[in-house]
Amino acid sequence: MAFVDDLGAALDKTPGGGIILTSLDAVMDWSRGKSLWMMPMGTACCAMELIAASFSRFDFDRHGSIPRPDPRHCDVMVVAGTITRKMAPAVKRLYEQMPDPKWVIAMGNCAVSGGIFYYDTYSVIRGVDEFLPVDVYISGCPPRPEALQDAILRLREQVATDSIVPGRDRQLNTILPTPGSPRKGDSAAADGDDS
Amino acid sequence: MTLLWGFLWGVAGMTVIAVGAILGVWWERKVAARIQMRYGPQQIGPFGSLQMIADVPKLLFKEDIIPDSADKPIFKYAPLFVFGPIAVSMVVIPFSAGWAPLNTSVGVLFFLAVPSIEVIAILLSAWASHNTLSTLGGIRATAQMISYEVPRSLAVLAIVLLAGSLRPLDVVDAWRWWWLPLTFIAFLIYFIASIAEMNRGPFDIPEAESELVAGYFADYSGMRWASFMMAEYGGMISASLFGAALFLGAGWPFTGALGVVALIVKTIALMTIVMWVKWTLPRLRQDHLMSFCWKVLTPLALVQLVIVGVVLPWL
Amino acid sequence: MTEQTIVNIGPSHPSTHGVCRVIVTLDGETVVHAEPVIGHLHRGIEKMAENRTYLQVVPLTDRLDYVGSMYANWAYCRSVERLAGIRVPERAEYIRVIVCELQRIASHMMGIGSTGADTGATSAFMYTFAQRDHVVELFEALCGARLTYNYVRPGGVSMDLPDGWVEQCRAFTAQHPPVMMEIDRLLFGNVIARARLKGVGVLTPEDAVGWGTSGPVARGSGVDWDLRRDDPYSVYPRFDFQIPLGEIGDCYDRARVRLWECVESCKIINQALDQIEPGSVHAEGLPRLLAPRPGDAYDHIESARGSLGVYLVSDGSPRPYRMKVRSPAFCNLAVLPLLAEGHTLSDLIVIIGSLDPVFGEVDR
Amino acid sequence: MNIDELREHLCSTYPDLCPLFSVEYGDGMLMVDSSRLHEAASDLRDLGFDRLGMVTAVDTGDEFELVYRVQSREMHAGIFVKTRVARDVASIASVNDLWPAANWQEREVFDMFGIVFEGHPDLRRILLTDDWVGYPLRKDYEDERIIRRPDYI
Repeated sequence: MAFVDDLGAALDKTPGGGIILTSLDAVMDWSRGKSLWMMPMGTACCAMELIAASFSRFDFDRHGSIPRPDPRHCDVMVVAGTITRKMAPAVKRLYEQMPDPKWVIAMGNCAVSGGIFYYDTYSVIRGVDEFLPVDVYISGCPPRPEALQDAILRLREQVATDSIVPGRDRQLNTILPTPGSPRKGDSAAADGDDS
Repeated sequence: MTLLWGFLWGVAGMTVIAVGAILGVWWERKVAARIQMRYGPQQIGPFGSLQMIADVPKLLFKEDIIPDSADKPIFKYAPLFVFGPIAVSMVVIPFSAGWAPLNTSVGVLFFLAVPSIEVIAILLSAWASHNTLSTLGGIRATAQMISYEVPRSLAVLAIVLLAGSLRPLDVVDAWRWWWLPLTFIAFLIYFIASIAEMNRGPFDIPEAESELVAGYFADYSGMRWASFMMAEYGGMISASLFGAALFLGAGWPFTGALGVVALIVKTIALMTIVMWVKWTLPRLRQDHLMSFCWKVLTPLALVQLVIVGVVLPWL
Repeated sequence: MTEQTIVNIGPSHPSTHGVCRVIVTLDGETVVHAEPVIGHLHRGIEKMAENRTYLQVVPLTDRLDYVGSMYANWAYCRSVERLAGIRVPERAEYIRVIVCELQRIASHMMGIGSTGADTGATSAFMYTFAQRDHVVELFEALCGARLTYNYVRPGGVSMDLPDGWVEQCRAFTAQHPPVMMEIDRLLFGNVIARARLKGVGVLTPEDAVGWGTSGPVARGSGVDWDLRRDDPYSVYPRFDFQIPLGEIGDCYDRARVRLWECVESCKIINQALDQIEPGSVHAEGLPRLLAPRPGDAYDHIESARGSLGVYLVSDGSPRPYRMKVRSPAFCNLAVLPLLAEGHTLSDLIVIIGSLDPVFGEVDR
Repeated sequence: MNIDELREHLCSTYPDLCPLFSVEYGDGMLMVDSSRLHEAASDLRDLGFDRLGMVTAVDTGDEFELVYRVQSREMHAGIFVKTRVARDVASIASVNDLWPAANWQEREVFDMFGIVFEGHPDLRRILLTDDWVGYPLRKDYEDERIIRRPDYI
């Protein structure tokens, strides 16, 4: 990334470099969006649908999205399934092993909020966004592969707003809702439900 | 002057391999998809043929991770040394009767020897990653590639014996169609040993996806990983080209430009068979792999040599 | 003896079938010791059940064995029915048998396919998965869900078979066995696959019994024990079917047993479809809030992985006082260190796959 | 040996705790004192109960009830062996030497209830992390991470 960072920063400073940078951004965003390789972080039920998604019937290879078991080769981590306290360090570590730029799709209610395991349990993390920056949430228990397909296509739109210079956004109109700050404080959520 | 030409041919070889790898990856994804009742890439270009146009810039601009515990200089440059020998080996391939980029009298030997340097680079990259799975993959790769050199060379020797020359162009000139049935065993051995040399299924033990995750290149990301992939596809292309040129008579039955087309068609057919085999068969285990090499392929290659040796005086 | 290497496999690894972590001590490539570390998917379902009503626990049981959700539903419902003394209408029993045998096919398709994927034959996995997709389609027509069905309820099943479902099901059972024969040739007739699977991970019958294994793992070792026949429940005594057995208990036998069980399941489904008669699918007059008498009940069924039991303790309130799931995958996985010792790392992967653990059920 | 002989044999061996057999399901129940558990388990295994199906525990409030389920393939019978241990010194003899199946199951019970199995070769936590505090399936388990479910019924 160092090379790209330097290139991007240099272009940003050079007069007239902005034009090149913008064109480069457009090319890169297109190429990144069309080749989102998945890190299948399947832990529970949703993993079955994640497998189904890249298999014969749904075939995500059509969108240029293939599952790679090695985090080093992946662009988007699909967290499919319940994340427990024992599992969370491993997930975080795998996320850190992925090279930038990287994205996260939280697939299924468990990864979004804990889902059915929200109440009464001592070991489940309520939503993977407690420790990972999630880009796209898919609800469902489990979501159908079509929903994951939609998520990949939505993620493409979001990728289109990125720039190769860190901290710089391409101003594009997006229909995606911007995610708020990560949901913290489980007790507050519980109070809300009680009322 | 010779050096300059050599350099130019090297660059040309690299370009051929890079382009070939890009098309090869697409072709493989399509072939695999057809075998698996899927469609494969569809969205970019006709039949998704430009999918790699999206993948390559993405990999180029990925973060280049170098693990903290890795042996940094070796880790950084090992991919080059994996890719280099394969690209260099392209220069001796006789593309058509009377035309090879580099017409040398030890061409066959050169082709067998130079790509084998790859094994050192693989071992280095595996070792430098400082990762148990990578190291296992590297060691497996070393054992496998060194062993399979033997039947592969013996198989080529049968052809060399018939042609009476180590110069690839002489071999192509001397080639007659009845060599095909005569050296069929040698061709099969060459083909199987080449699959093992390029670490492809069912001999993809060093990178066994379900065991070692990705084997020796498990810690490489971005372009460095892509150069491993390029080396793999380059190896596939060069081995198929060489096999088609030596065993299948290069441009036979055509000559000239049509002959080059024929050679390319044969190469693509061979590559497709390599992919077909990979996506159909399960993976071998190391001990099976070794016993297959030493107990089946090597004796068979010797038998082939004997057959050729018996026939030779009667020609 | 050379210096030993410790290799950590998992918890996220392409072939641990979920989130198992195995700490392997290697001598060269030979496994000296393999220690499975489980619990990465422990969600505390047993604790959660203590704060839900009997009906609300059913969706939780779906998430236990997510490859075969119907089984956990059924085992739990049988326990509740035994505890509360509910009689289930005959049509509901038939429907339960049909869906569970379909589920067995779906689950075994996953198991056989992953045996292929572990040995490197990814395409075979796709073929078996395509067969599984047919079953999933049938279930979707039945209850609207592809994976977590919540279909078997205490007292019966949630809804009757939809129109045309029986014909679809018959069409599936007609096309399935020939495909199984093809997969048999592709996966188990292949010389490489035979070399990879035969003689690997041999589980002796004594160990199979002593370690409490069940299902295809035990039957692969030749232990003739199938609850459908030996402790008959529901309407199973009315069907004619064989229990496939393995010979020496290696990975090949375990995988083959799964394959033949699929064919037998098709037979059972066909017989059940012939015998089923119209009627009610849910027991009449059940209170909305079940509150069984104080006491305990245990019932088990033969799931795709073995004998799946649910032990329920009631204190007379509308919530279970304690629910314990006797999960077959948990017991089956316990033999992994025993099997892996002395084999290579590649074999270890195949052995994990041949035990076919589902970590939702192992960890609960 | 069939079920009737088994019942007679058990009744004569354990006269004070004559096992209950449910006619409907063919399951038996044997309530033994915790000190005699290993002996009873050993007896049962010698009688042909070669499978240990399940080991679990129930927190009854003041003490733990341990539940073992053993099965016999020959007799097609299953027997529950139950015993009670005190809550403050929860410990009992391991049956790992009789059925290796007890290995993981007893670890799980230790993990969830904190009942110590004496003689177990490898008594560690199995499902939870090694540094977990408390035993979750005890009724008095407290954890600030638990959100109680609102009472809808």
